[in-house]
Order: sequence, then C-alpha cells, then structure tokens
Amino acid sequence: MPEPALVLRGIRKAYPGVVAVDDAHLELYPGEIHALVGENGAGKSTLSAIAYGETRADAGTVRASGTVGLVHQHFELVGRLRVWENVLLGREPRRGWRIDEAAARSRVLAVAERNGLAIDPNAFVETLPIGVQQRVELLRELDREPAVLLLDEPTAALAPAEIASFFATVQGLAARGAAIMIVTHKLQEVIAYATRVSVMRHGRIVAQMETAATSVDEIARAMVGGELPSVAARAATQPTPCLSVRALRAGSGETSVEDIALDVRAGEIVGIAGVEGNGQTTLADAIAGMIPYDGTISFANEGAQIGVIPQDRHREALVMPWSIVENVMLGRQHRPELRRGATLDRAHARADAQRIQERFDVRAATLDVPVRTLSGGNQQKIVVGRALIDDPNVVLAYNPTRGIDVGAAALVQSRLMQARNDGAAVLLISFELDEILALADRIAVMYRGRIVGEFERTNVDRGAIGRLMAGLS
Amino acid sequence: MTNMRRTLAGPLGAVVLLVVLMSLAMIVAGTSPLDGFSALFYGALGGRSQIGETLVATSALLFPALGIALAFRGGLFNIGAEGQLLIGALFAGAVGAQLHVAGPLGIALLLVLGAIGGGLWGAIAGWMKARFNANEIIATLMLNFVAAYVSLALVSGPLKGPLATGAETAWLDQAYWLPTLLPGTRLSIGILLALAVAVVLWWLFSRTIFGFELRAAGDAPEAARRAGIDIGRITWLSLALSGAISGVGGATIVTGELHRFNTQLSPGYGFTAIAVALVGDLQPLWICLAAFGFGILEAGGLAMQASAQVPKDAIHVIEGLIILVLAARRYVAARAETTAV
Amino acid sequence: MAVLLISLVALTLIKATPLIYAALGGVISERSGVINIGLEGMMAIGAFAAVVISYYTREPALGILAGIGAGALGGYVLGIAATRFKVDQIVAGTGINLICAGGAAYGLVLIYNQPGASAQVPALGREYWVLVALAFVAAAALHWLLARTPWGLRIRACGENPAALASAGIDPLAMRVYAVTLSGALAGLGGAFLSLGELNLYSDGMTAGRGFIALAAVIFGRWNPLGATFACIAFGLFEALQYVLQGRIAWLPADAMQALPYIAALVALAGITGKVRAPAADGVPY
Amino acid sequence: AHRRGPAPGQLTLGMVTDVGGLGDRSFNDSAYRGLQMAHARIGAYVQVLQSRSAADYQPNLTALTNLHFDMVYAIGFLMGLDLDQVAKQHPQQRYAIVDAVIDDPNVVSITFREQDGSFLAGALAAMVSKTHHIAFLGGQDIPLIEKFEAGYTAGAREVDPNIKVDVKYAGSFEDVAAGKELSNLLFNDGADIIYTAAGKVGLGAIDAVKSRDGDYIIGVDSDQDALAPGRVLTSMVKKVDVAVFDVARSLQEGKPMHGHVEFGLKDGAIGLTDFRYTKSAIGEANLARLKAIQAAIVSGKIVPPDSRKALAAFTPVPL
Ligand SMILES: Nc1ncnc2c1ncn2[C@@H]1O[C@H](COP(=O)(O)OP(=O)(O)OP(=O)(O)O)[C@@H](O)[C@H]1O
Ligand SMILES: Nc1ncnc2c1ncn2[C@@H]1O[C@H](COP(=O)(O)OP(=O)(O)OP(=O)(O)O)[C@@H](O)[C@H]1O
Ligand SMILES: [Mg+2]
Ligand SMILES: [Mg+2]
Repeated sequence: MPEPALVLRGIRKAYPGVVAVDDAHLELYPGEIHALVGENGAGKSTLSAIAYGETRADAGTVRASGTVGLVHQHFELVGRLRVWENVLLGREPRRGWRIDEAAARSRVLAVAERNGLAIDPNAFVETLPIGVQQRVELLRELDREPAVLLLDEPTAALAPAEIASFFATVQGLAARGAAIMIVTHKLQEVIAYATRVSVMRHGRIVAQMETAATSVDEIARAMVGGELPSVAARAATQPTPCLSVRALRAGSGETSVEDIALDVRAGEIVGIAGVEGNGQTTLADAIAGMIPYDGTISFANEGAQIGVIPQDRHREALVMPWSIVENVMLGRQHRPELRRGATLDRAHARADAQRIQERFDVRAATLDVPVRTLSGGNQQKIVVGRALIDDPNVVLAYNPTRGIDVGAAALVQSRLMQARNDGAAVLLISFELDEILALADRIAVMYRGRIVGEFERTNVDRGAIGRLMAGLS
Repeated sequence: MTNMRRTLAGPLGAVVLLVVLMSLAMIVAGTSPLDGFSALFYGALGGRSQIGETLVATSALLFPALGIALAFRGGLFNIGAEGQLLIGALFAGAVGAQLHVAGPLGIALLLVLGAIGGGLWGAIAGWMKARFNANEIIATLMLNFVAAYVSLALVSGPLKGPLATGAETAWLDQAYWLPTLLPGTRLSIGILLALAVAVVLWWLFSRTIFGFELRAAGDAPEAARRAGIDIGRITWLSLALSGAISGVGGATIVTGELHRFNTQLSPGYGFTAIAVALVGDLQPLWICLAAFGFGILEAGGLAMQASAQVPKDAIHVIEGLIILVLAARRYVAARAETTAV
Repeated sequence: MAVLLISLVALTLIKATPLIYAALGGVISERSGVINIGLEGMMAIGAFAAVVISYYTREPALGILAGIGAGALGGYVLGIAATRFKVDQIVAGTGINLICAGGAAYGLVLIYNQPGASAQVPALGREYWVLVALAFVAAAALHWLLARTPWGLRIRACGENPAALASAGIDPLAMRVYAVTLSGALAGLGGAFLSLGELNLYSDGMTAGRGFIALAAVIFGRWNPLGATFACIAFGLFEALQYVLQGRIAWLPADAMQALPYIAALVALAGITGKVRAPAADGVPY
Repeated sequence: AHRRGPAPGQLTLGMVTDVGGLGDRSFNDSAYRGLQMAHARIGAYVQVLQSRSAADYQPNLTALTNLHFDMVYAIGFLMGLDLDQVAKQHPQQRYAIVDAVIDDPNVVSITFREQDGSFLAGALAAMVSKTHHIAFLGGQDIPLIEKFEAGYTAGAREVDPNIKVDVKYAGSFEDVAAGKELSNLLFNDGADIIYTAAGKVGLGAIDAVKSRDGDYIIGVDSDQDALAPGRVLTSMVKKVDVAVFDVARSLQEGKPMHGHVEFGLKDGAIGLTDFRYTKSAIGEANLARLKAIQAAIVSGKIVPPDSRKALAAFTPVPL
C-alpha cells in the first residue's frame, strides 16, 4: 500500500454536554474515495473540520501530506460575487495592482473543463440553483489541487443527474491521485462510488469496510447499532377534498410558476417531482401564504391548519441562537394550548419539545441548548417534529429528509405517512425521486414552472417521470 | 497561564483591569489614583445627597436604556433615544406649562404625554422602516437632529415661558412636580417608575407572546415571518414603544428635576444609554445594574472634577474603557473556559 | 446672483469634504462587515492630534499625518475589540466615541492647560483645496480599488460572508481589523481637515455630529464610495442652502431652518425604498 | 502641575460654567479670568465645574455647595431657575449669578446691558462699512443673543438708516467650522463687517477674516482683538471678569454685595476695546462720533432695544 495522504490519530473533541468526537482513528490513501457515514450528530462534520484544521481537537494528531481542502456541509460562498471571484478568492491572478479578470475567467473555465463541470464564470452565485452553487464550491477546492479533499454532504441538495456528474468529477480527481473523503447519508451512493466506508457512532469510528464487500443494509445496521425502523404502512383512506389550487401564477423570473392546477386531498400524499429550480419553492411559498399570487388557493374546511417544513431550515424555520423549547413554540405562539392570556405557557412548550425529542430521537444534551449547536440532521428533526405536532390538516413538506441519516429519514417518512393515514393532506416536494415514489399516492412533475404530468401511484412509470423532469416529453 | 487567564476572565479581572487603566489615566493627569478614586466614590456614594445625585443619573439613563433594549431585541438599532427623550420632555413641559390639572392625575397626564411624544418620534422611524424599508439607524439618527432644532425653535418662540431668559418653557405648577423619594435630594419617585418599567420589560421579553414575537423578529426575521409574525407591525410598534419609554424618561426629568422643559436638559443620556443597554446585555434587570454603575460615574465624575482636579471629560474616557472592558470580558471568559478543560 | 452661486458651490464642497473622508472610511469598514459607529470619535481625535502635532512641530503637514495616525489608532482599537475580543460593534463604537471625544477634551487640559479649545496653531493655507480635491480622488480610487483589485475583492467577500474568506485561507478577522484601521485613518483625515485645513485650532464639539452624518451617507450611498460621496455632496448642498436661505425666508425661524438638511435626509431615506441592501455580514461578528 | 486642596483660611471660590464651557474665548472664559484675578490678587482658591447640559447645573451647584466654598458663581442665565432652587435649599451658602436676576437673599445677581455695547458695535460697523452692508452672526437664536442682535442693528441704523444688516445663526455655539463657513458666505454676499455673538463659533469667523483684506469681524465678550490683529475691528467686551472679581473682593473685604447689580457702559464693564490694531482704519472722526453716541446712551437719550420687537419700534435719535 502507498503512504497515506491523511492520518488522524486519537482525535477527541468535546463540547459542553457532548463528546462530539471520541478517540477517532482514520487513514486516507491517495486515489481512494472514502465514505464517512453515521447518524446525525455522530461527529462527522466535526471530524472533517478537525482534519481540515478549522477546528482544534482537544487531543490527537492530524498529519497530511499536502494541501487539504474541505467543502462544508453549508456552502461558504459569497452570493453577491461572481463565480470566478468565489473560486479564485485569495488566489487572484494579478496584473499590477489589479485583478487580471480575463486570466481569472479562463483559469476557472480551464479547471471546470478539466473536471467535466459546466459553469458560467461570470454569473452571480446567488442567482444560481443550488446544484450549480455546489459546483462552485467544488471548483474552489479543485483549483487548489488538493492532495486530500474532504466533502461534507456534498450531494444532499443535488438532483440524481447532478449527483452522477458530481461523482464523475470526483472519480476523475481520485484517478489523478487525490485522497477523497465524502460524508453522506445516501448509502446507495456509498456502494456505487466509494471504495471504502467508515462508520461513526457517538464520536467513534465503529466499523470500516470495503464497499465491494458490504451492502446498504449492513452499513445501516452498523450506523444505528441495530435494525432500521421500517416505514409505517400505507393505510387505506377515503380521500376527501382539502387543498385545491387553480390557475395559480406567482413569482417572477426563472422560478415563477404558471397555470398550476393541483388538488391535495385529505388522506393522501401528493408528491411533486422535479429538478430543483423549476418553481417548487414558489409553489410552496404561495400555498404557505408567504408570497402574493394570482389565481385561487382554497381549503375545504375553514381555518385549515397547515404544518410547514420549509426549504431552508436555518433561515426560514429556526432561530439559531434560541433553545429547542423556544423553537418548538415558534409559529405556534398563538395556539390556545400554548398561551395563557398574553403570556406563553413554557411548561407546555417544554412538554411538546420532549414529545418531539422522543418521537424523532433528537440528540441534544438538553432541551435548553441553542439549536445552533445541534448537528444538521437533529435540527431538521425539530423542524419536522414541530410541523407535525399539532396534527395539521395540511402538511407542506419541502425536502423533509434532506441531510438526515437513514434511520431518522425512515422515521420522518413514517411520521408523514402516519399523518396521511390520520387524514392529513400531505404535499411532498422532494428532489429525491425515490422518496416520492415510496411515499406519494399521486405524483405531479414540475418543469419550468408548470405541471407537466401527473401519475397515480398505481401506474407510475419511473422512466416517464425522469423524462418529464428533464423537460423531454 | 491557565490560572491567570481564569482570573482575568472573571468579573474580578475586568474590575482589576479597569482600576489599572483608570489609575493610569489619573497619573497622566497628575492626580494620585487614591485621591481620584476616593473622590469618585465619595462623590457618588459618600452621603445622602451624593447617593441622590447618583440615582438621579441612574434614573435618567435607565429609561432610554430600557427603550433601546426593547428596540434592539426586536432587531432594530434605535439610536434615536436622545431625540425621543427630548420630544417626550417637550410634550410634557409644553402642556404642563400651559394647562393646569391638579394632583396625581396631572402628573400622570404629563408622563402619558411624554410617552406619546417619544412614542410618536419613535413611530416615525418605525413607520418609515415598515413602509419604505428605510434604514432605522439613519432615520432615528436624523430624527435626533430634527428634534433638537424643532424643540429649540418652539421654546425660543411660541412655547417660551414668559419669564424664561433662555430657551425654556415656564415653570411647571408645583402640583406637577414628582414627589421626592429621598428627602433633601433631587431624587424623585421617577426612579421607581423606571424600575417598574424594567420589571415589565423583563416580563414582556421572557413571558409574553409579544415579547416572543419581538425577539423572533430580531433574531431571525425570515423565520419569524414564516411563523406568522407581522414584521411590519412589530417594527413600528417596537420603535414606538421604545420611543415611548425614552419619552417617559424625558417627562420624568421635566416633572422630577428641572420642573420645566429646556432644550439642554440631556447631556446625551440617549447616547450613553446605548452603552448602558448593551453593557446590560439587553436584559432589563442587568440594565438596571449597568445604569447604576454609569450613574456612579456620572455623579462621581462631577465630584472627582471638583475635589481631585480630574476634568469631567476624563470620566468619558473611563466610561468608554468600561464599555470595552466589560464587553470583552465575556469573550475572555469563554476563551478561558474552552482552553482550560 | 453669480457670486451667490459660486459661494454656494464653494461652501458645498467645503462642507462635503470632511464628510466624504469619514464616509469613505465608513464604506471600507462596512464593506468588510464592521459598522463603524465610532467615526465621530475618530474624526475628533484626528482633529485634535493634528492640532497638537502642528503646535509642537509648527508643520501643518505633519499635523495632518498625525490626524490620520490618530484616527487609524482609534480604528485599530475598534477593529481589535470587534474581532479578536468579539465585542458588539455598536458597543465598541460607542466606547470609542466616548474615549476619543473625552480624550481630546482631556488632552486640551494637559497640553494647553485650558479646557475647551486649543491655541491657534500653524494650519494649511490655500493648500487645503488640495485636500478638498483629494477627497474626490480618494472616492474614485476607493471605488476602483474595491471593484478591481484583490484587496477590494477580499474586503467585499469579508463583508458578505467571512466564512468564505476563511475557506480561501485568509483570516477574515485580520482583514476586518485592517479595514477598520483604514476607516479610522480616513475619518482622522476628515477631522484633520476640519481643524487644520479649514481652521487652525481644535475645539471641543467641533465635529458636531459629522461622523454620524457620514454614517448616514454610507447608507444613502448604498455602501458604494461614489454613492457615499454623492450623498455627502447632497448633504453639504442642503447645509449650504440652509445657510444661504436663512434670513431670506422671513417667517421661518433660523432653528427650524437648521433642521432642513436632516429632514431632507429623512425624505430621501424614504425615497430610496427597497433597493438598498447592506453587505450581508455587515454588523455580524465572525 | 499637581494641584492640592485649599489651605485653611484661604478664600474659596467655585464656579459653574454653562453648556458653552471653558475655552469659548468668550463668556465663560471671561468669568474664569475674574476668578484667576482673584487668585492672583487676593490669593483665592479657585475651582471650576463645567456643565454639559441643563441637567448638570443643579448637580454642579450642589457639588460646590457640598464642598463649602465661600462663594459659588453660576455663570449664565440658563442656570437662573436652577440656582434659585439650590439657593433656597442652602440658605447659608453665598451665590452669585451672571446674566439673570434671582430674588434670593443669599444670591448676588449680576447683569449687563449688552444691548448698549452692541449698539456701539453696530454704530461703529455702520461708520466703517464701505459696502453699507454689515452682518450679525449668532450662535443659537435665544433671547440673550437677541439682545446683541437688536442692539447691534439699532446702532447701525442710528448711523446709517438705510444700511443692510444680514442676520444668520449657526445653530450651535460649538461648531467652529460653521462659523467660518457662514462668515465667508456673509462676506462673499457683500457684508464687510460681521458681529459675532456665538461662543466658539466666533473663532471660525475670526479665522475666516484673516485672509480677507478690508473685511472685519467684531468679537464678543472677551477682548478678541489679538486673535487676528487688524482684522478684528473691536470686541464688544462684557467684563464678566471685573464683575466676578468685584464680588470676590467685596467678600474678602467683609462687605459682601447683595441683590441685583447691573453693569453697563458707565461702569466700564460693557464697552468696546481700545481699537489698538484698528485705530487708523477707523479714523479720529468716527471715534469722536462713537464717543458722542456712548454719552447719549449713558445719559439715557438713546435707549438701545433689547429684542427684535423693541427694535421694530426703534427710530434713530438725532444727536
Ligand atoms: N459548536 C458546537 N457547540 C456545541 N456543540 C456542538 C458544536 N458543534 C457540534 N456540536 C455537537 O457535536 C456533535 C457532533 O456534531 P456534528 O456536526 O459533527 O455531527 P454530524 O455527524 O456532522 O451530524 P449531521 O449528520 O447531522 O450533520 C453534535 O452533538 C453537536 O450537537
Ligand atoms: N469655510 C468656508 N466656508 C465657505 N467658503 C469658504 C470657506 N473657506 C473658504 N471659502 C471660500 O473659498 C475662498 C478662498 O479661501 P481661502 O483660501 O481664503 O481659505 P482660508 O482657509 O480662509 O485661507 P487661510 O487658511 O489662509 O486662512 C474664500 O474666499 C471663500 O469664498
Ligand atoms: Mg454534519
Ligand atoms: Mg485655512
């Protein structure tokens, strides 16, 4: 075997109330794609940040034979700068005092081409869809020719086609001798693209396997330390009209929607399939009443309760410096059971938070820690738990399992199914076709702001959906 | 090393650092630190009338500091407390000098007028923010200047007291004077009102739905909007309330101490109060403590100037240092904790 | 009429100059993510230091340099407090204002043994027009630097998303300290222009809120050097107009006229609705 | 320069400035000079407290009272109502107030007839002006400053009934630069003499006139002639120092003053400086005429107006 490119020995990192990483050992070799998997809060991001040198370990050593690059779980891009500015920030080509813009653009194009990525170096990052932003993140690291590249959940927001091309790039990089570690919750990806996989649990690396010799189930069992919860069964329901959208037109520009007609009935899950950036956000915002629209959005019963799982949990769903208990009250502050006159009933809110913690297995030191300190997946569980806790008539779920581990994802899916079985109308917007296929009673495909096809669960055609999503009819 | 860090980190460390810095400032000025400090503390706390002056300053700072905290909690940088205080005082003074209502009702009327005046001034900025998304830092700042000039124009013109030699209204009727709290001093019961406001604010922030929505709007505006909170309403309401609290502060200066409106009734309480609010961590009860600390400096500073020849401006330097040191102490403490595990 | 127009223009430029320097400082600081409430204090300490050094050296040019240096020091302290010590930026700026204004007042006592105002010191003569012109050059230069150079790109990135800068291997905290120091230097220059360019002495309160006006100009100018300069000129023009109109409109008292520039600013503030967007990480500690 | 507290038996004098503060080269400074005179000539121990706001007046007065000074001076009409209160609370403490009349047995009230001196300044300006256009620059438009404005304008009309008198206010007593800017504006507009009654703002006006031949500033309160020799036509001096010193001396001599003492032209406590840099520019004839006007004021033949309202009713008195 060649010399390892990165060696982690006895790494430990404690935060108040939790040991995030505990005596972890890991070696990465040039040319390998190494998957790091584990439950939410297992310590994957923390370990990556330590390997990168961004977080200081309490104990242990990190040794790297060359530059280390890290693509964060949350993008670290500057939205109001152009692509080339983001990619070359800190390494700008110069001509005298000024930046040589022409050279910068061609350099970005060259790196992109070498790695098989298509990009417009002049575009402003904030105008790009998430998948393309991910490419920018990757380009920034690729430009530095890292010997070791750490990728923290790079595919969480990507559409299936984007994932394939993403891994093509990564494989090319590995073939050129880079050592790559990729954190992910999508175990199929692990099997399909990684060479080895390490499993983290409670801060420790508990298993290491060659992917050729393992399976999704075995990895999942190692992660959870037991069997996976199975998704709740689909019960027979008598769907009745609930949410009805007619001639909806909203938003502007690329993500506007037009001429949308959609019914979601009580007791069914309607899935919206589509590649990100085709108007799903606009549709969800219109239904949630967050943006103005033309047309009608009506609910069968007056004062219908809507539980919303927004797209961006950091910005739209949570108050990051607040405690779990306070976040559980957010949006529910006027509910009769939570209020006593002009004041809030904190004891009740705490009980709710406890219930969510139990139902969704939220891993947190206490219910009073700021949600900022929770791992991404645990934050998402709180968002989902809060949306479902009041038994809403309508559930608006936007990528509800993004960034959460397989066990928790199964749990979330179960809860959505249960809500449906109990008579809620569930609108599920997801970029994961598998998720939609597993949960939805009916599927609508969105492309360029319109609904271009509808399928009943009984006669889905995966291929047809895929073609519609890609704009082919 | 670790031990030293730990000591430095505690509030004790902050105090030690401050004393050292202040002593240095005094030595530069040619005053012995011993004289300086004894003058400061004697001047602030050395007797009934000294304590009275300290508490007068405390009360004057507390109102605007609480008002500022309310707005800041809602994510709105209200740096217009000075103008709001002035307009509140103007309302109280102008009406008090013209209209005669006897008894506690009269005093209550003036305080309410103060709240209305300050509230109105705050609401202008709030409305501009809600309606036009106008930056509230700038709006409140500009309104300070407008308040100063407009009130000056009014009290040197139509509202000027018949006997006044300066730009001020007539004396208020004795019936309007706030009762004295500490006999023999200028300390009025206004300070009790300030403390009551602090308690109400504490309750508002920590218990009520409005406080919850206010904090949400301040800490995560988009999440708050999606939680069904009307951000526009919170914006103008919190700026109006914030201004109202400062306005009541202005009215208490008028009814409690000056007994008339004068354009120069505040030496910048509204600005110092920003520091008070922030040193008090935007927590009403801590703000009370911070206001007392600054009250000691304001009152003690005067005496220091009188008996130890330390110019009054030295107190500003000291106040500035205190703000920086106290604000930094939390960081130092946090550092000590993480590195000392 | 022509004379009036010329003095109106001269007055506008003179009024605008110290504001422009301070506002440019504000732009740099805010583009890097630090709100510099301390501009007022940095102007005051700059004005004071300029006078003191000119007093001792009899060399006004050295005084101007000292003003720049003193402002920079104020900026540096704010920068360190707001980054390394994680002090809230508004708190730190408020503290700096108190320290600078108080320190200058105190300094008058120590140096001139007389509170309130300094002695008259050697000041710039007609050369001060150079400083007026330089303000505009500085605005154009800063605009170019921000837009075209690596330095500018990094400042902008720092104010938008310091984490991105950190990912690029540059310490955003150091960047901010550097930007705020520069900001203080410019504010100090603005102060020195007042005390040694326009006048020849330091007097307590002579900055008279100009630092705060500059802060407003930063926002009116949408965080852009040229925009901020334009805002300063507009403000200077309104002040100049106020001066000129005073006494010509019989029914309007002088004090009410003095509120005119500020009311104009408020109206303008409502007028530029919606389009203003601060740097994303402006005021957000890293 | 380490200063100590008073020696036993030393006469102790305290002073509270108004918000203008020391260093205004004017009103407050003049009062302070009176104290320094008392220090130099009768060995008094002297202490000054400056005020930042109206709210500081009472605490400052009270602080000095608590330190048992023999005499506490309140400098400025702004403190009138405050001193009244403090004086009533401390009947055994002696106080003096400048520019306001307080009816308390333990308070000496010192006032000046500023309009008389301003009248002379206006008359002189009208005689010297070549453009028949002069100006007044005030700090803030408050009643005290109005006295200066009204007296000045009336004096100018006494000499030249058709003279143009521009009036502007800086809106501040501190913004020195505004003083320069406004003065330049007034000069450029055709005025060739500006009378300033604006605290530190006047310093800016004096800086402005330095580079302008043929134009003049008239200073105020203190003798500001030397700040720009030859360019400051004269200063309308209000000898607060003399008054302050007189009060101290009378106390030292065991014959303390009481009640309201008004200082005017005839006491020499109000008046113009001795034109030491500008005598030739003014000319003997004008100086003689000025003397005649002064005599008319002292004799009561001319009564200078002390407000804009009184000014409107003023008509030049033929001499
Ligand atoms: N800055 C912090 N302060 C306190 N606790 C933290 C901090 N960062 C992480 N933690 C805690 O450390 C643990 C590990 O977190 P980490 O983010 O590494 O998990 P993860 O494996 O990446 O999870 P996910 O899959 O949800 O992203 C969690 O319990 C988390 O709450
Ligand atoms: N502060 C000002 N406000 C308005 N106008 C001014 C100001 N300063 C100068 N000007 C205008 O500019 C012209 C030329 O200015 P000048 O060179 O005399 O400046 P100065 O600073 O007064 O000179 P010095 O420094 O020698 O005293 C003035 O006559 C006037 O019209
Ligand atoms: Mg993670
Ligand atoms: Mg000059």
